[in-house]
This record gives sequence, C-alpha cells and structure tokens, in this order.
Amino acid sequence: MSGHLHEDMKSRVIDISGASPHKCMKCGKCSASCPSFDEMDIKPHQFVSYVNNGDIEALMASKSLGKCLSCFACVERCPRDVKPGKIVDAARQMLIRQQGQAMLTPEDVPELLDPEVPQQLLMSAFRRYSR
Amino acid sequence: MQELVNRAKELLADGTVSRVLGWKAGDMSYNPEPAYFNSAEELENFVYDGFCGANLSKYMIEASKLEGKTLVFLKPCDTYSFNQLIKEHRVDREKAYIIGVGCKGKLSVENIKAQGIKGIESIEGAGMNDGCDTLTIKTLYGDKTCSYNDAMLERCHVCKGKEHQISDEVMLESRDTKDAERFAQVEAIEAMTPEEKFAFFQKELSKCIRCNACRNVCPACSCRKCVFDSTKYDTAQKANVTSFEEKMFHIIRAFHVAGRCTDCGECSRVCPQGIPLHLFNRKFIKDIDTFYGEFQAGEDTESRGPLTNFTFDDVEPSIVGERG
Amino acid sequence: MQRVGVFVCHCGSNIAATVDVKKVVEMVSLEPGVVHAEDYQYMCSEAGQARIDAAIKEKGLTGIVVCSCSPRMHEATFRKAAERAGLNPYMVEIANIREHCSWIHKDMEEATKKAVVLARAAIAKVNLNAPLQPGESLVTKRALVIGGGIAGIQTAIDIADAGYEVDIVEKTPSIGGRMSQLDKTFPTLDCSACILTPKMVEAAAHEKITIYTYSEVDKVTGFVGDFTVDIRKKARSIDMNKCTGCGVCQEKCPSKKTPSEFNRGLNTRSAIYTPFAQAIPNVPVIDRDACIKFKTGKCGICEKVCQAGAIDYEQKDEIVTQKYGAIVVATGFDVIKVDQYEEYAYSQSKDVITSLELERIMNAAGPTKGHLERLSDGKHPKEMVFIQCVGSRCSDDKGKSYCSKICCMYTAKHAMLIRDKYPDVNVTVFYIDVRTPGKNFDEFYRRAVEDYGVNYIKGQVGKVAPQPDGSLLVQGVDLIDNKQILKKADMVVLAAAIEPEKDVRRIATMLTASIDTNNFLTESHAKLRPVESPTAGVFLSGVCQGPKDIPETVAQAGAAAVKAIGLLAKDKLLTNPCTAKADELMCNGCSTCANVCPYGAITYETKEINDHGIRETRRVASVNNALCQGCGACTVACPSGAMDLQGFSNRQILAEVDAICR
Amino acid sequence: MSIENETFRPKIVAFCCNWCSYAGADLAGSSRLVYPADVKIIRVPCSCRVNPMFILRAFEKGADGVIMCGCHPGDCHYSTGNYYARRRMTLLFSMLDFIGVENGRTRVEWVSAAEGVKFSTTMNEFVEKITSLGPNVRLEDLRCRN
Amino acid sequence: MVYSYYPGCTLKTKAKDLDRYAKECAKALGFELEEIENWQCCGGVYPLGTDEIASKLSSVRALNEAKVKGQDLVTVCSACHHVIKRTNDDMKNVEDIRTRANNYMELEEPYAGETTVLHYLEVLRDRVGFDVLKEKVVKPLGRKIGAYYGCLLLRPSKIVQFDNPENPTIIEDFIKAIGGEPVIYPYRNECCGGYVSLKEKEMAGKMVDRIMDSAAGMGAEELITACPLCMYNLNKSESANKLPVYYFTELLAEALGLKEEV
Repeated sequence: MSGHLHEDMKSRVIDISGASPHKCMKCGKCSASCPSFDEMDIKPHQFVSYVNNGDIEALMASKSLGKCLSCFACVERCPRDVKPGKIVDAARQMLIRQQGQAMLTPEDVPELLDPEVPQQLLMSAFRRYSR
Repeated sequence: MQELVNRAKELLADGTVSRVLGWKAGDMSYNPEPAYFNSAEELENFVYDGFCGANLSKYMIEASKLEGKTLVFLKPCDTYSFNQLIKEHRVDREKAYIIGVGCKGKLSVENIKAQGIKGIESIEGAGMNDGCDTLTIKTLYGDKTCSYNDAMLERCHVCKGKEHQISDEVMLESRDTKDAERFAQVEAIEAMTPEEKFAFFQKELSKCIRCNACRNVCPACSCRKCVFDSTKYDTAQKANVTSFEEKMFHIIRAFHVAGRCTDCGECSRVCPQGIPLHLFNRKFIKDIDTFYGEFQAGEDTESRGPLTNFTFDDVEPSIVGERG
Repeated sequence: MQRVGVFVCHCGSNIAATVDVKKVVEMVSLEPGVVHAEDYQYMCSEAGQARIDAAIKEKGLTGIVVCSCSPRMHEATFRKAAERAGLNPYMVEIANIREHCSWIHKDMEEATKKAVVLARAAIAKVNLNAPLQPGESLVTKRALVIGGGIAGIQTAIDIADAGYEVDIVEKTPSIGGRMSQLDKTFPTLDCSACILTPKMVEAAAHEKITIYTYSEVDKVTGFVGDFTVDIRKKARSIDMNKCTGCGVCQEKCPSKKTPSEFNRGLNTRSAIYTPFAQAIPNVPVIDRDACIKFKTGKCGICEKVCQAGAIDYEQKDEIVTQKYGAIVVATGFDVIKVDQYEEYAYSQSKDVITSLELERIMNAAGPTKGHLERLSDGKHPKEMVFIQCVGSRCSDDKGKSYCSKICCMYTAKHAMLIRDKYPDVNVTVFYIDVRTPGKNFDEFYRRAVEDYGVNYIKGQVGKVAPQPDGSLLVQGVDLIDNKQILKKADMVVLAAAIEPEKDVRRIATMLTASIDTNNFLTESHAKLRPVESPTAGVFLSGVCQGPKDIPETVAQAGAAAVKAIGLLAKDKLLTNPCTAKADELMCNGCSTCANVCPYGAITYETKEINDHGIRETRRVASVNNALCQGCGACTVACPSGAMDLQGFSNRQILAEVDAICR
Repeated sequence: MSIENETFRPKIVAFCCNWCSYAGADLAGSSRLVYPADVKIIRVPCSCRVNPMFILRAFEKGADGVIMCGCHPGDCHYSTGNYYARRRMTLLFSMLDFIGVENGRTRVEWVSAAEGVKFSTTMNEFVEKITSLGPNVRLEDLRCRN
Repeated sequence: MVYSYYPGCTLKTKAKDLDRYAKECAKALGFELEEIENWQCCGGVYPLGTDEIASKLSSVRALNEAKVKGQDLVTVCSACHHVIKRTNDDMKNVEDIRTRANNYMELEEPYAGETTVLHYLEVLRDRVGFDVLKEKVVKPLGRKIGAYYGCLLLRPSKIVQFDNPENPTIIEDFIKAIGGEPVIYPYRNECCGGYVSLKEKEMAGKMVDRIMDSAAGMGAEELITACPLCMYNLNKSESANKLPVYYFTELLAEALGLKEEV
C-alpha cells in the first residue's frame, strides 16, 4: 500500500474519531483503566501509537474492535485528552462501512437472543456492528 | 413669554445679573436665534416659543469669562448639557443664574416643509400659551395647518423628561412629548445587514459638506482646538473628496463625546444637509447602557463617565461579533 | 526632517538567512530622511556599535534606526551606543526584523518585504522623534521580600548581608515555608529541619532583617526605587513583646479540633497555636475562627494561664506603611487538590495520601511521630505503591500542563527512606518517565532501584479500588510487559503536581508584575533575565517563577538578592522620559485625563495663558514626570489631543501606521 | 490595480502593548511559531495608548484588518490601562459594526508575555479571517491608494 | 412543573416498570412527565463517528420538540440520556454538526442546543430536592443498597456534567433520601459490558461478576440502576455473590408507598 494511502487512512481515522493521538505522552493510563484489557490483542495505548505510526489496517483487523465496551474510562481518565476509545470506535466504523464487513447481521441474531434482551441492546448492537 | 422678559428685567435691574442669554426674533417667525441682552430695551426683542430649539448651555463657556453673572434660560434637556459642562470645568456655576424654562416640544420648520407646505410667511400656534395641538401657517398660497407633534424635532419625541436637572428658578409649564422609543431608530439600523447599514450611512454621510455646524453647536464638542483642526494628528480638514473622511470625522466626533453627550439632538437640528447625526451618539449611548449600565450624561456634576471608568468584568470587544 | 542612518543587522544567519539584508539596505536608502544605510554581521557587537558611532559622526546623523532583534533585547545597547557618539539616546528606533520577521517567516522574498516595511515604519517614526532627557528619582535603600520560605529567607539574608534593610512578609504565623514541612531532602538525605532552622534563626537574629509573620501585603503603589507598601499585620491576639513562648496556653486550650495546616490536616491543633516546634517567631496566634472565646465569649483559659499576660483579645489588624526600593516575590507553592483525580480514591480512603502528607508521616514531629503507618487503622504497611505525575503534564482542564520537576526525585527519596528504615515494606513506583537532570540526581534514583530494590514500573495507574479488607487494589499497566497489573497495596502515595501559592495572582496584580496562565510569575527574559520580573524593581525568587527544587531555589534566591542589591546600591535612578505632556494652549481643563491616570500624576493649575496674544486665565493639566509611567491612557481620553505621550506621540504612531499601510 | 487575478494578501496592523503582547510576539518569534508576514506590529506602551483614531487611520490608508493586543485584564503593567482600552474598543467596534463594516475586521486579544503560542494562533486566525473577508473597501480612502 | 419526557424504546417494552414507576412517582412529587409526540428511538448508542449526522436526528427532533414547548427534556434511561445530552452538546457547540443537522431537519427556527436535558435523578436532585423527597417518603427502606452507575451516566463528564465521574454521590444521596443505607464500592462506576453483552457473553459475564463481588464484599444487599442495559446484563451474573438488581424508580415507588398501587 502506498504511503499516500496510509496517510489518507490515518487522517480519516483521526477525522472520524475526533481523537488527538499526537497529544499522547505514552503514560498508559488508558490501558491501565480499560476493563477489557485482557481480552484485547491490540491494547488501548497501542491504538494511539498505531494511528501515529499510520498502521490503520492492523487496527481494523484487530479483535479489540469487538472487545471495546465504549465505556469511555480511557477517554475520561486520559490526562492528555487523546480519547483512545474513540479511535477504536472509528476503526470499527471504517471496517463495517466497507462492503460485506458487518460484524453483525440479522441472521446472527436469533442464536444470540434470549427473552430478556432489551430493545436497546439490539438497536445499539446494530449501530455498533453494521452499516 | 412676557413673564420671562419681566423677570429678566427685574434681575437686570436689581443687579443680580449683568446680562441675559436667551433667544431673539429672527427674520422669520420660525428662526429665532440665541442672543445676549444687556438692557431692558434690548429685551424687547426676546422671544421664547416652540422654535427656540437652540441649547444655550454652550454659550455659557464664554459667558463664564465675562464680568458678573449671566441669566441663562435653559430648557429641561439643556440643563443636562450644563451639568456636563460643570463636571468638565468648562462653565462656572457661580457665573450663571439659571431660569429653567418649560418646554412643550421644539419645532422644525423643515418638518413643516416636508409636508408639502411651501411659501411660508408666518407660523402661529407655537407660543408657550398656545394649545400645542395645531400650527396655523400663513403661506403665499393661503393658510395651512399642521399638527404640532408632526412638526416637532425628533429629539422631542424621545424627550428625557420635564425635570430641570439644575436651575435657580423654574418658569412656565412643560408638556409631555415623548411618544417614541429612544433607541427605536438605532435598533432598526442594527437589524439591517452589513450591506444595508453601509449603504444607509454611505448615502447619509455623502451629503456632509463638512461645514462643522454639528461641531460648533454641540455643547460637548467644546475643545479649544478640535483634533480635526490640529496638526498633532495630521488629520486637519481636507477637501471633500471621498466618503471615508466623513465617516472618520463623524465616528471620532461621536467617540469623543461618548459618555459625555446628553443626547440633546442639536447636531441633527442644525445640520443643513439633514443628516441624522444623533444616530451616532445615540448608538454609543445605547451600547453604554447595555454594556455598562444605564448612564445619562449631565444627570449630575460628579459621577465618572463610562469611558473614564471600568469594572473588572466588563464585556469583551468580541461581544460585537457574538451578538450577531 | 532628521538625517537618518539605518543599520541592518544580519544577526549571523538568524536574520540574514531569511531576510535579504542587502535588499533592505537598498530599499531603505530611498526613504525620506535616510542619508546612510549599511548592514553588518552583528550590530550589537563592539565592531557593529563602532560602525554606528562612526556613521553618526561622519554623516552627522540626527536619528538612527537599527533593524535587528527585538527592542526588548538591544534597544538599551543601541541607545547607549548613540549616546556615546553624542546623539540623544531617544533618537534611536528599532525595527524588529528578527522575532517579528526572520524567525517566523520562511519565504525570503516575503520576509525581506516585511523587513523593509518594518524599517520604513521605524524611519517614519524616528523622523518625528525629539531628544528626551530622563529625569532622576531617588532609591529607597530598603527591600521587601514577600514570602518567608527558604527562598525568601535566603534572599533576605543575602540582601541584609550586603548592608541593606530587608523586611520579610510571611502570611502564616512562622517563617520556614514548605521546606519546614519536609522530613529529608534529596539528593543527600539531609534532615530538612537541620539545615533550615539555622537559616531561620540567622534571619530572625539579623539586625538588618525585620520579619512580619501572620502578615500580608495589602497595597503597593509607586515604582522602581520608590515603592510604598501597606503591610497588614493580622491580629495575632498575642502581645509579641510579652510572650515568652512557654507553650502553656497551647496545652491548656480546650479547642483542639482544628486540622493542623502544618501537618496537612492529618492531625489537629489547638485554637491558640504555633505551627511547629521550631517556629520563628516562637509566639502563638489565636485562630479566631476556632477559638471558643471569640465564638461564644466564654472561655478565656489562655489568658488565665498566661503568666506573661501576653494574651490580647482586643488586638486589631494593624497596617504598617513602609517605603522600599526593591521588592522580591518569594511566595512559593502548594500541592494541587487531588480529589479531582478520584480514580485514585484519595477522598475515599485514608490510606491514599499525597507525598507531602507522607513527608509529615515520616517526620518525627509529625502526626505518627515518624512511624510509617496507615492512617485508617494504624497498621504498618507491607506494600506501598507510588503513583507519579498526578496532575502534572496534563492537558485536561483539571491538571497542570507542566512537569512539576521535583516529584521524581522526592519519590526516589521516599522509596529509599522507606526501604532503608523498613526493609519488610515492598515499594512499587508507577512512572511515565523518570526525570533526573541535576547533579547526582540520576545516581540517586539508580540507588533506589539498584541498592534498595524499589520496583519501578513504566506505566500509569488507572484505578485504585478500596477493598472490603481495607487494602487497596491498584489497577495499573506495565507498558514494557504490555500487561495490566492488579496490585494489592496497603498505602498509595500520589505525587501531586505543585502549583503556585494561591495568593500570588493578587500579589502580581498589586505589583503589576506579569504572570502566566499557570500562575507562575513571568521572568523578564527566559534565559538572560530569569530572576527579574518585567516590572522594574520586582524580582523573583523560588517556585513562584517555576517549579524548582531546594538547591535551585537557594541559587535563584541569591541571584534575586544580587539583582536587588544592584538596584539598592544606586542612589538615583534615571526615570523613563517617555511621559505624558499637556499642550497648555490646547488643554480644555476638563479633567478627563486625570480621571484615568492610574498614578495620580496629573494635576490642574489655574494660570495665565498667552494663546497667540490672547491672555487668559485657564485651568490646564500638568503632568508630574516623576509619577507618570508613560502608559498613555490620558492621551486617548483627551478629546482635543492636548495630552500627548513623548516617545509615542500621536504623530509618531500615525506615521508608523501610514508607513505600514503604504 | 486588480486584485482579482492575484491571491489577495491582506494588510494587517497589530498594536501590541510593550509589556505583554509585544513580548508574547517576541516569544512567538523565538519559538519559531509561524504566522503570515501580512501582520505588522506597532509597539505601544499599553493598550490604553491605542487611540480609535489610529485604527480608523489604518483603515483609511488601506489596512484590511486591525488587531489590538494587550495584557490580560487584571495583569496590565499600568494596573488599569487595558480596562479602559477594553471599553474604548468595545464601543468603537460596535460603531464600526453599526455603520456596516464587516464583523471581524477588528479584533482585540489579550496575550501575555508567556503566550507565544496564543499570539501565533491568534495572528493565523486573524489573517485567515481577513483573507476570507477580502479587501477593505468600506473604510478605505481611495485617495490613499497609490 | 411539567417536563417533556422522552421514554425511549426499552421503557415501552422490556423496562415498563422503569417507566411506570417514574411517572407515578413524579405525580406524587409534584411534577409531570409529558411524553413528547412521535419520539423515535435514540439509537441506544451515541454515534461512533464524528461524521454521522442522520443517526443524531431522532435526538434532535426530541430536543426541538421540547424547545418548542418551552420545557426541559427528561429521560429516565441512562443510554437515552447519554445519547441525547451529547447530541445536544453537539448542537450547541459544534458548528458543523449544527449546520448539517438543521439542513436535514428544515425546522421553522434552527435548533442550537437550547433545551436543557435532565436525567430523572437530576430532576430529583436539582429541581425537587432530595430533602423534599425525604419528607415525602412514607416507607423508608432501611436496606443496604449499592448504587450502580455504570459508564453512560457519568462519562464523558465534561459533556454530560452529571456528577463527579470517579466519585459520584447522586445515587447515594438518593438512597439516603428514600431511607436506605448507601454502600460505596469501587466498581460502581466501572462498565458492566452492556454493549457487548449480545456478542461477548463470557466477557460481559466477567465484568458483571466483578461488580457483584465488589458490591457484595462491601456489604450491599441489593443494587439499583437507571439503565436497562445494565439491568439485563447484571441479571446475567452467575457469581455466588449475585445481588438482586432494581430500577431506582421501583425503590422510589416503594419508599413513596406507591409500589402496590402502580
């Protein structure tokens, strides 16, 4: 992939997320705060450095996209206002906006359902995982 | 009116005052002019009626230098100017004997002419004892009538009130003439788009002939030497070529009197081109009232003017852009 | 029209790399009045100044323009050079083509064009300059030091040793400051009190030093060499001349519930108190908010037990007005409130403390008598976790954007002291970077790691969770291992950011000293005038200027003292001749200018004026040159333009405007 | 003179008080914080030295934007100068707005000696704003054009 | 006092209790919740990309309706509150979003964040007052109750401005007002994993268990929440320490003596 495209994806992820990866001072407080840390292959603080290094494809392939709870603990506690969680959300958006990349389809739903599932869980899941 | 003359004669006679500052009849019934009267005989020419709009307070700057006291007739609105001049040490209170005269609204012959009344020979109904409902105008083409209020100066429609702010005695009754909002005109302009505003002022100010009548009549514009006549700013008058200089002149003039202008409206009254010059001053007054709290120059002789004062949390200049 | 010489400086490549200096010379030569123009490598050098000297003499220059760095750098240099050549120094103007041009523009053509415009403006101005003569003002040979911590004490001693009177104003009941709260100091582990107390005693005993404790600066007027200051001596409720410092009153005082400021609220003190045993002066104060007598009218026990009869409930605040030639600000710092970082559970657990609180705990005179113990249950901790950069290096609105500078070192100190005294305690430090510039500093930190086995983990802590068993679960990250860490701790110590003492903004405002958004006082030049405020006669000592440790503070305190001494050693100062001047012929006598003058420098006199043959008695403004500081407020207030500012006259500024807009 | 064919480069006059903003501009310089060369600074002792006349004169002579910088309120070297300046500029700007001058041709910004970054950002913003407004035609005295 | 009320999808279906109790209690406390007409689902999650406009419009519609009625907008569900409050902040402060959203909406007057968005708890705290609430309690609960805030109510704190995000007190104060004893436990503001509970059941389970253990360890006997997602998820806990979970409105109704009537 050309350097130009790298830069393009990098600026897209920054635009969509509204995050400020360049402000990062690499303190790791995001990863220290993350409740899903152990489930993630790429850790929250790495999300920031991946963006800074322009390696967006790796982010989009990361299983962390499905593990982030969007709980904003990392955003809230970041001393530099970097907003790492928004990068995860943005990378997921970039992925699912591609053709055939939805992380959840209506066919998947029945087996995930149970009688108690609230509407908003379904609603939000589709918002999060599909176009 | 005669009671004013009688009282003036008394004061001259008993030596309280050395001269009288009032209005004398002009060549037409509608253009009396300010005048000094040094004797009882001279006072025969004294007039006081609806056309005596001139604010005499500024004349007191020179009168303060003369020997003895001067009797000056001040309308309620003129007394604000006089107070302001006291505050600025320009007039000597001790040199003035002030008779606050009542006012039933002052008239502008231009407003009468604007109603299509031509060939005016004389006007009746402007006296202090008249009803102030209707003016009867004798013209070359016969008698015409005009409502008193329609002939009134703009400033009287937004009158500051019937009270004299300073006086030694008060004579004659005043009348409420306020029937409009003081800032309505300013607000109407504020509501325009920048292009409309620019066009409006471009049109008005391009009429300016730099005759300096506004400056000369203004009681606040009383500098010994005006900056526009001074080499210190290199802004001395030039020929009237483009409009900017007029804008500069009128903005700076209004700025120099901001916080000092009592809104007496003399500038607009005397402008031979009919430019609504009071709008500049009133815009500043409105802004001052909004930003720094209501302030009426000339209400007293001590308080600090808004431009020589501040609070720690005044609005920032960016408010101008923010309020849209 | 002047005979103007223009001198364009290359400043090595600082200017010449971006501005075509030859072109500037060529262009300015065409300007009206310019009879000489040249460029040179370094105009400020001796050789450069010699060229100016020669040109003034040879070409008979009556005004010069130097196109160089900021006038804030070298205006004085070139004025002196002009003066040596016989030119009035105020016939010099500077065109700032470095800071305002070559350093911020990249395109040579553009920068050159701008440099020419800036030069033209300066030429236009200098054409209207008039020679000015500075006046003189006397120097009051006395200095004021605001703040009685180590910075203020050191400055005061140094000034006093040079033979000048010094007053220290300290707002708390004792001098000593933050340093008196510390247990040990890095990097040598000296006992803080052992090295501070002798200094305090020295200051107190010095015949040239007067100490006002429990006092504040209320008002400052005047200017360099001649400040007048009102000092408010707050009512101590004790007669300082009678009190013997026996301490009985404090023992007997029944109101003992007030949190001790000195011990950071970890224990309590009585209403009548001295903050600590070595306090100077050793005279207590009555805290009127806590005192039962003041609250209810009843009690009065201290008065009864005081054999010296020193208690005085009627005492009132007293204002001392004093003149000073120089003022040194040494107001110091405090630590930020950490309850805005509640992920660390500071206000949820007593065992989460700040480093300054740990200093008090470690101190033999502290709330635990120097025993390391948990404040919740008094138990001896086994696991301690230190968290670095709490509120430092933050760009959120809660913290501070700067590095507090001292935390890395004191944390190493704490870790070392704990491991030394209690080898059974494990110490873990979560850090972002360990910053140890300073003599023997990195060695000190390495000792903590290598000799004392302190566990340093690179990574921050995200949450401290108080557990049912009373322990603290620290959830952090190890960035080297790329692992989240859950560590059970008994105590957590937060390296809270430091910030300037709250009062400093009020003081800066009184002194008209410049202050930055973090409330640190601004130095006149970051490198070359680091202990001087841009406000003449005001000097900076210690952390009020920026974070620093004790050795740096003491060094800066000495430097500030030297600058103050340099000022006090002069008998007279030349005053700024750029003062306002009223044209009597034009003055209306309206007093508008006097209303806006901050210095009361404008008075009115009634005098006879000969206005082009007309003789009149008029009221006209008159400016006192010794009081006028040259702000220019009056010049704009004056509607007629009778009031003008010398050196920045209406015509001069308009000429600059015209030159720029041409 | 035609401006349509060239890229419009505004003329901008910046009045800076000696103690805070001029020093802030110096700091922007020594920190190499770039802003367009269109900005030319005039040093005044205090923002309260800035006469509305100076600003109108700049416009008269063809300036496209005028900005005044001073110490932050409360931090004036002369204690109170910027408070007066603030009132004067508020009223002047309001008047310019009143007579139809585009909003944004004038600006006041408080910049301390420590705020090099702010100085630079402010100037960048201001130049951008003025560039978007285009040349000043409403306040220019055409005789002053060469 | 009448408030515009945005119930949200779940309160009309799975979380009917939350809705019913909220309305009844409001009456008892002297305010009224007037359901806005034709509300549409907020989407349950705040749009994840800054470039999304369409997904914000349902919130803007609700906000504008409240504005037109001159009322404050009240929500009970944490997720709706989160989404609508953040969207409101965008409309107020982000010019680009405001312009684009208004272009879509074609309202009579553009919407620019004029409406105040309140959570039901904020109404209790700031408008009714917990002290007033306390006076109206007829059946003080007397139980040890843990407040479970989760993430949506508190974060991002700069925008939602609900309470101290790391050491909140509003639900504890609420518990005190209804006569319960609040139990503070450290994980009350840690996420339960609600959003991933559909796809990552095991992972969400871990989060929930940690919360349950923490609360139980500190002595809580039951938990309260304002969020249907949390409710669903917490109820899935398989921890030995599993505590019963209630909507805060249910306990409010109980304390006000309204539970049986409803």
